[in-house]
Amino acid sequence: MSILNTPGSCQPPIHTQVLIIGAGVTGAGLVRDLTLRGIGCILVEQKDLTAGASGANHGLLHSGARYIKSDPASAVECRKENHILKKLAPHCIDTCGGLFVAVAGDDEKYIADFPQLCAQSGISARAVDLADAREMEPALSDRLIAAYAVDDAAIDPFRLTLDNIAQAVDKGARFFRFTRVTGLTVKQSEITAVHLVDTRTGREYTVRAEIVVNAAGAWADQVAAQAGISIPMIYSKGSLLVTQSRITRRVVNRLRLATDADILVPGGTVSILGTTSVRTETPDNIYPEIEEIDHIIEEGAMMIPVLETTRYIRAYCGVRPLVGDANSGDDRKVSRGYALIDHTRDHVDNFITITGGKLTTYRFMAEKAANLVCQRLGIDPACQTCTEPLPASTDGQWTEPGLAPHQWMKQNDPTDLLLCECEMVSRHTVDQIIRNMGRLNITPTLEAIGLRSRVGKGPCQGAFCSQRLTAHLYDRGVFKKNEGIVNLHQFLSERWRGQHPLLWDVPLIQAQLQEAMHCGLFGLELNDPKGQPDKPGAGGGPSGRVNA
Amino acid sequence: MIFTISLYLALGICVAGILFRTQRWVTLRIGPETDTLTVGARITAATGQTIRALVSRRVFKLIGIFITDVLLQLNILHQSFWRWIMHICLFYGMILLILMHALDDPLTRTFFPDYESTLNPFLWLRDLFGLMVLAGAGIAMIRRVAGHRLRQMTRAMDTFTLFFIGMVIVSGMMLEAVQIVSEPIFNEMVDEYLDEDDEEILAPLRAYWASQYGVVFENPVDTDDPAVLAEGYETHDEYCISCHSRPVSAFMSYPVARFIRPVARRFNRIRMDTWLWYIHFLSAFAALAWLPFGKFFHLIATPVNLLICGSRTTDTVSPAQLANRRALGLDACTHCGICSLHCKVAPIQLLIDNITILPSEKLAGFARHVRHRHGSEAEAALLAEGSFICTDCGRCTEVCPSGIDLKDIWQASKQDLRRQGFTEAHHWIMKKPAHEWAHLASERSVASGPSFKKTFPAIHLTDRPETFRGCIQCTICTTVCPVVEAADDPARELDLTPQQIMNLLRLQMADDALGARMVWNCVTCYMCQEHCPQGVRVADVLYELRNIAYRRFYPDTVHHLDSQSISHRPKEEAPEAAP
Amino acid sequence: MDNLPEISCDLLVIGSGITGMAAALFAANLGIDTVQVGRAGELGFASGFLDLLGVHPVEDGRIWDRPFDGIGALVAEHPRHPYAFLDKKDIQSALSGFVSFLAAHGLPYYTEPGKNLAMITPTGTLKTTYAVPATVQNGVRALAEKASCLVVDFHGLKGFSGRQIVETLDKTWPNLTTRRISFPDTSGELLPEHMALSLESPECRAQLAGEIAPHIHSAEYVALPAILGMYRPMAVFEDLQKQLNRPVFEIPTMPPAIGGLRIKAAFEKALPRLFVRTHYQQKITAVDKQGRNGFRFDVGRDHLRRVITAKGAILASGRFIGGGLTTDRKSVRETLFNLPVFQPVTRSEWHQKSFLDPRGHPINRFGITTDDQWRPLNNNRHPAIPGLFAAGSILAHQDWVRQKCGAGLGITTAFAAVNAFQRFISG
Amino acid sequence: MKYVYFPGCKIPAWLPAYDRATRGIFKALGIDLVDSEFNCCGYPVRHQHLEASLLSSARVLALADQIGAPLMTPCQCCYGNLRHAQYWLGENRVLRRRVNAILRKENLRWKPGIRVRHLLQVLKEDLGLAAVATAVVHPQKDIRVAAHYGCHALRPANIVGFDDPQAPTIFEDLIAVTGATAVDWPLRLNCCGAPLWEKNRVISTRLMQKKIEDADQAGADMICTACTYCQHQFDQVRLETLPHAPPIPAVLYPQLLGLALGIAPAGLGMNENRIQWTPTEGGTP
Repeated sequence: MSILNTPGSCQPPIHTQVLIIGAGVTGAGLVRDLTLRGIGCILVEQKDLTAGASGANHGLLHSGARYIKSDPASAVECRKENHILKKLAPHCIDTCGGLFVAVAGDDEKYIADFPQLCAQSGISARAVDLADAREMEPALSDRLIAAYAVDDAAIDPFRLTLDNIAQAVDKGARFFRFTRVTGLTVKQSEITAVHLVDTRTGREYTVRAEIVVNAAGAWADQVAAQAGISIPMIYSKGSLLVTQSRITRRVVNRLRLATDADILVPGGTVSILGTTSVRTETPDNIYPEIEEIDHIIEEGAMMIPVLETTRYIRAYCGVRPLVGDANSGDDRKVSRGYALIDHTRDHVDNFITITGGKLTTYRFMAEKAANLVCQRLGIDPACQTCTEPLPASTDGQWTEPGLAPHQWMKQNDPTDLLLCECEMVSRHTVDQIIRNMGRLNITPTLEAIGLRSRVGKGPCQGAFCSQRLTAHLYDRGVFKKNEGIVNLHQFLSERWRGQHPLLWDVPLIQAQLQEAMHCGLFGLELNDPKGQPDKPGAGGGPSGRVNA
Repeated sequence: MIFTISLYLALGICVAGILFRTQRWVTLRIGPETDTLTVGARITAATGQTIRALVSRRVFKLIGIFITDVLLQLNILHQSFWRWIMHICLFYGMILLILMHALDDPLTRTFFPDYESTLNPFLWLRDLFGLMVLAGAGIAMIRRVAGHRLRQMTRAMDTFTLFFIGMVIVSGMMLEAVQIVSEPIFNEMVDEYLDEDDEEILAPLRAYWASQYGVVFENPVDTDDPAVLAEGYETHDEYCISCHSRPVSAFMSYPVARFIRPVARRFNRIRMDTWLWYIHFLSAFAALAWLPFGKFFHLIATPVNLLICGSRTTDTVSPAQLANRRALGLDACTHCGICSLHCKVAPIQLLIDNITILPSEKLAGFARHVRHRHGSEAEAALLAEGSFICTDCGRCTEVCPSGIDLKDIWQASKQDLRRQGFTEAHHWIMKKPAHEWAHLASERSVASGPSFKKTFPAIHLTDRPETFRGCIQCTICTTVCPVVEAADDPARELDLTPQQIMNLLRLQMADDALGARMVWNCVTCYMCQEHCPQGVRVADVLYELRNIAYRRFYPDTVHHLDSQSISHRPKEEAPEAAP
Repeated sequence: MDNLPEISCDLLVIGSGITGMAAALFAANLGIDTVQVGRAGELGFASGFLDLLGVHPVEDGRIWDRPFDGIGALVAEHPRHPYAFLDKKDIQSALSGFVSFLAAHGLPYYTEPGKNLAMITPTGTLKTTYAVPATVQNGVRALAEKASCLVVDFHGLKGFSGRQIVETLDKTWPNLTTRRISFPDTSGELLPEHMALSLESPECRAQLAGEIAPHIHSAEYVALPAILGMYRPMAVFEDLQKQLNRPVFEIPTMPPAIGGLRIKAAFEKALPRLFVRTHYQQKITAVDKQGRNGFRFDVGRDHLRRVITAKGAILASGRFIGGGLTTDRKSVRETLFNLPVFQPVTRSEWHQKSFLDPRGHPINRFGITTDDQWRPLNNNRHPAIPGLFAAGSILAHQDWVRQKCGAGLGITTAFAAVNAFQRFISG
Repeated sequence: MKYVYFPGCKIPAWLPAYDRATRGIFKALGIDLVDSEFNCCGYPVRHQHLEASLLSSARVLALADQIGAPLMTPCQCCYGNLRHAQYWLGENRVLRRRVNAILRKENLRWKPGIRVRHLLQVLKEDLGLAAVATAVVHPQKDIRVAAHYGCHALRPANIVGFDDPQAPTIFEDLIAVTGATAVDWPLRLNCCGAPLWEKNRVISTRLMQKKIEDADQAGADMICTACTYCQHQFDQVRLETLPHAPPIPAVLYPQLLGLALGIAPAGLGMNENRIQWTPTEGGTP
């Protein structure tokens, strides 16, 4: 029995206890939390997993030290969750540790206060001798003036989300992808029906739920608006850069009051540098802008000089959903804490919004939201996610850098050709991903395969692997007719979003080669397949993926 | 009594030892072509060769070689004048001392009936020969201490040998000096030859001997009175002079005697001469007994070798003769170090800390390896590393003063080492898949090869992101690679293509590439590097990966692995021998 | 410094892509004493098709069947396009000179006078081009006829799927079938160049023909990826046709493809025989402009340095891949003479936000501007350096990728620049 | 003209004919060769320890520098390694310091600027084709020669600086001077397989076989080499491993030139070549 089947049209309404809107890490955490408490759930997502901020952040498991001054409450939450997640979801985490470093010219007072502020939040920060710090991380600037070691770690948000959902689905929850909420019917202070559409097939259907949870992240206000409720939100865009090689072993934070471009987080074989904070009008159609990128590099290079000359592979950005007053000046001053809203206050009794917050505290947010759901349902089962380890699913494993080549080399099967040379993803690996997707009834597009593997995430950004993979998918009978062209268009366009701000020096040469091949020889630009479901630039959602 | 017993004991050991060592010349097997030879065949070959040489015209050539290379040692003179002086001094000093002094009764007296050890020219000749030996040993010592290379090669055996020689000579000289000043010996002689108690006669004789012969008497003797001295001379002339030249001729020990005068009385009292006599003959006999076992054996082996190999002719050598020559060659080495001083790969040893790269040390190591087949594997692995660095240039053979055909021994020893599983890295590396090497590499992240100095290489490309920064994934490096092209199935035969290796390194997975057969099958033609549009140093990186693998795995790993997972390679499976 | 080995010549051609090769060829044909310097060229990435003009205006994606009409329309609208400085006669002599040279070196080309050709690509799209290698000619015909055709692909050759071609061309060319076979004597991964080298051996061809023959059935044509020989393609091609008893053609593969490598090999072999002194894979490290007397170039580095003195130079160093232009975060630079590069002020104007934006990316139209004598201009719009000429993709105001005019641009501007140089030295 | 002669390890022991032929033609052309005792160039140990290899080369270069004439080697592997050493020592300060610290113990010092020449460069560039041509007394007409370039002298060009790595002409020019005809053969720049001989005989042999067949297809009478290893591969190794390959002999360039200069074949060690070259009618004097 497949509980994941996208329901067809003309079906009677589907009944469930809780409907969760948005499969970011918060929605994923919530569906798991509720399912483990024995509550029936449906999770719907307008695109694919982690399409919003969950997929476009640093992948940093905060020690909390970043928020000691601006948001001590968050700092404490981070510290606690950091501890819990390292214990319960170790397969998603690289416990690389972290450093806070200051360079000449940084705020001396803040540096002086740092140890004490950490202590106040119970965060362990150990002073490191400057020479030792440079030995630990040779890439650090020689203008270093202070260094502290903290318990930061790197976390794979995609895998985390996937594994949360996988366990929930395993225990009976249902998950619909590419399913958008088109309307909320509110009768007598209750949402009586949630109207949904499958964006790929256009089929419409309805869900009746006892409680509806809006976990749509940056799109939370748009969802709430359909129930006639307004949530004041600020969209704060943050852009990040991915380097070609891993620059540091540890997370490196700038020891100063949180601002732009002060964190470098290792992501397997790469490093991720960010971020910025730029106010945008909508969470859709956002791009990492060139000025942001240059600003990030210049700031980052003060801490780690090689960032000025290193080769960048990709840029991406996400929108932080901040609930607060849009008129305040600096978005960084708006709390990064989460917002849990019981819409009883807006006279809709079975509607809850959970948004904001940060990756590190996703579980905690889910727990709080689940508590509220239980309270509304009038039951009181205990939360399991604070003690129950997160099981590793096989669905997410191929996003781990280096795993595919390891497996490939171990199997040493001469017929197993590499389709993606940069990240060394082989035919067998792709076939396995396709099989998994088939099992979950997901259409295997280039983009979907890219999301579930490292395909297209290396230096060529899909220039070569896209055609190799397309040819292979035809051979496998996955693609028919002109689906290959459609997929090449989508995939290359999606990759381009993260490439275009970084095109100078070698990446520009790479991009020129890509254009010479796909336009010069294949003439892709002249073969625009009409009626593609997801035109580049259209539809919502930030562009990138964290482990791009 | 002690003298006789120890003499015969020493002689016995010496003869037995010589027999033991010479039998090895026909029993040790070196090189694959000697595998099937029986000892009988080899003895036959040896005797046959000897007889043929002696009854043919070749005997004249042998005589010629004996004169030029054994007697005159012109081959050493070609190398270095000082070395020749040193060796001539040692060789002739020692030989002549043995003939004239040690074998005085059977030999010298036969040819010179009036021989007396205390008479000239024998007296000063003995000192002269002693001086020659000492001078030779001194030069040898200085050379070994002053020359950086030689000092490095000098082993305990060399120092010990020089020490032994020194001990015999110095004890002899001391003995002579003590005898010169000895009153007891004077008295014994007087008792024996004068048989006179008359103080009137003895006192002047004492005075004369005290003044002219340096004897030191317990009671002061007046040597100032010319009349008394003249009187003493008369007695001397009558009884002593026929056997005693003046000790001044003993130009080595007489000064010593003068020097020890202040303590002479004490020496006389404790009969120092007796002690020294024991020390002298015992050390000489010990040297005799030790002769077959130490460096002295070259006294026998080297001339034999020179005569056999020196008569090298163009006609082909039978396998049995070859086998005998190789075994003899191991013994004929005097460990003089000449080969190492001329070895063309010697500079490599300055950075790869493996002394067996140097031929003299390699020969010694190989001799040990051959004799103790079950010696330490680590030692054998080091020996293999040293052996395979050799370029077979043959320079060592050209310069060897002992005439050892070293180049031939190297070729044979390399084949033997290979057959025993001590192969070049590329052979054993390719026996395991790359991912198993990766696993092993992850266990040993630092240099573990014992012979590598633990310095960080000055040039390193693989661990720098800049090396791969320019790569645009175009596959040109693989496309132009002749090895990939020549492979019927690149993945099966090579594991990875050049481009894939570059990508692994970019992904910081160098360990996974170390054992890839592509790395070890690179022909170093530099096509990849030359054609790379982005200037990635592909071939240099492949070179470096092999360097790293050597640092990580070589030379002990192969056996470490054997004990763990690979079954010990049977001989049949050994890689083919090099041409 | 002054006793460096010195090479002197009349003309230095800088670049070894298609433009550099063409320039060296045309110069040699005119008897000009020529030296050529270039790094591993872009030719390795070329398909071997020679485009002249395929599309104009790019934003409309209008494809021209008659390239000269297209050029006419193009230069009318874009008077600064390099084609605007050329007349039809020059274009034709340049192309025919180039093509006949290749034919003489074993690489005949097929053109239809005055017309563009259409040919299929491995993605199943159609490509408009001006000249195709003779080994591709039958494909043009087969496509035009929609004849029944067997597309052969190989186990182990990545990025080339007969099925992809057949499925994608489903509507345009329904008579396609495909069959996957093993390449003789090999397994595992295959690379086009290695296959091409193998096919130079008659035994390998016979085996391949034996593999293909049972699958032909009623197909009138047989299509293969471009693997039919590296150095003797016509012999391989003709032999295979004979053995299969069908017209055969090649479909280009993903780069690095054989088509470009064959051109590269032909030039590398032929140019030294035409007395062009080549210095491939050397980098020019410094240029000294000695006024009217010409140039002094430092080539190579350290102990390998040598000096080339030339009366004039043709800059055919290409764009970013070729290394003629380079970029940092702020701007585009010309690498050798530091010539002014036509470009906007900020990087945000370099690229469109969509990769396949029909307008094309503005950066592709940056480059060196010249006068009608191909002399690069300085900021005052005067010739920047006497004796210096520019040709090929480094020129501004063109988008060769989108306009499908790469080879044509290179060959014709090289031709014109060589002529301009000739006029320059003969006073 | 005067050169320090560096034959490397292999020529004296394995290929004395190369030594004889080289000395023969240099004498005939009036170029002096200075002999000296050198160590190995370090090429064989480069797989194992790059620095040890470069140290060896540096020592050779320093010794040559003391003699004070440019160094000439007939071996392309030695040439390549010496050139690599010059490049890396010039490039890398740490390496230079380490190497010179070791050499100082022998009162030696590596300095940039020591000229390293291969035999072919000496003939074509230093002496000049014209000078060689005037010395030719017996042009080797009607011989079709496949010039085998050899990898280690040719690539990477930015380090070895031998000739154009993709379109070299030096060897063909020097063959033309002898009166012989250089044939076109596509694989002329490819590897002979020698570096893999002791490592992977299958691939090594395949590489060699391809070249021999290619030369045969091009109608060559002989493969001409200018490298110790290549000659050994095409001569002795080929005879042992590919007895059925086309019977093309391998001849060392100085042997070919020597014949043209009127030196007797025995004086060029031609009789030592394992695969004897029988000149066609009118080929040799």
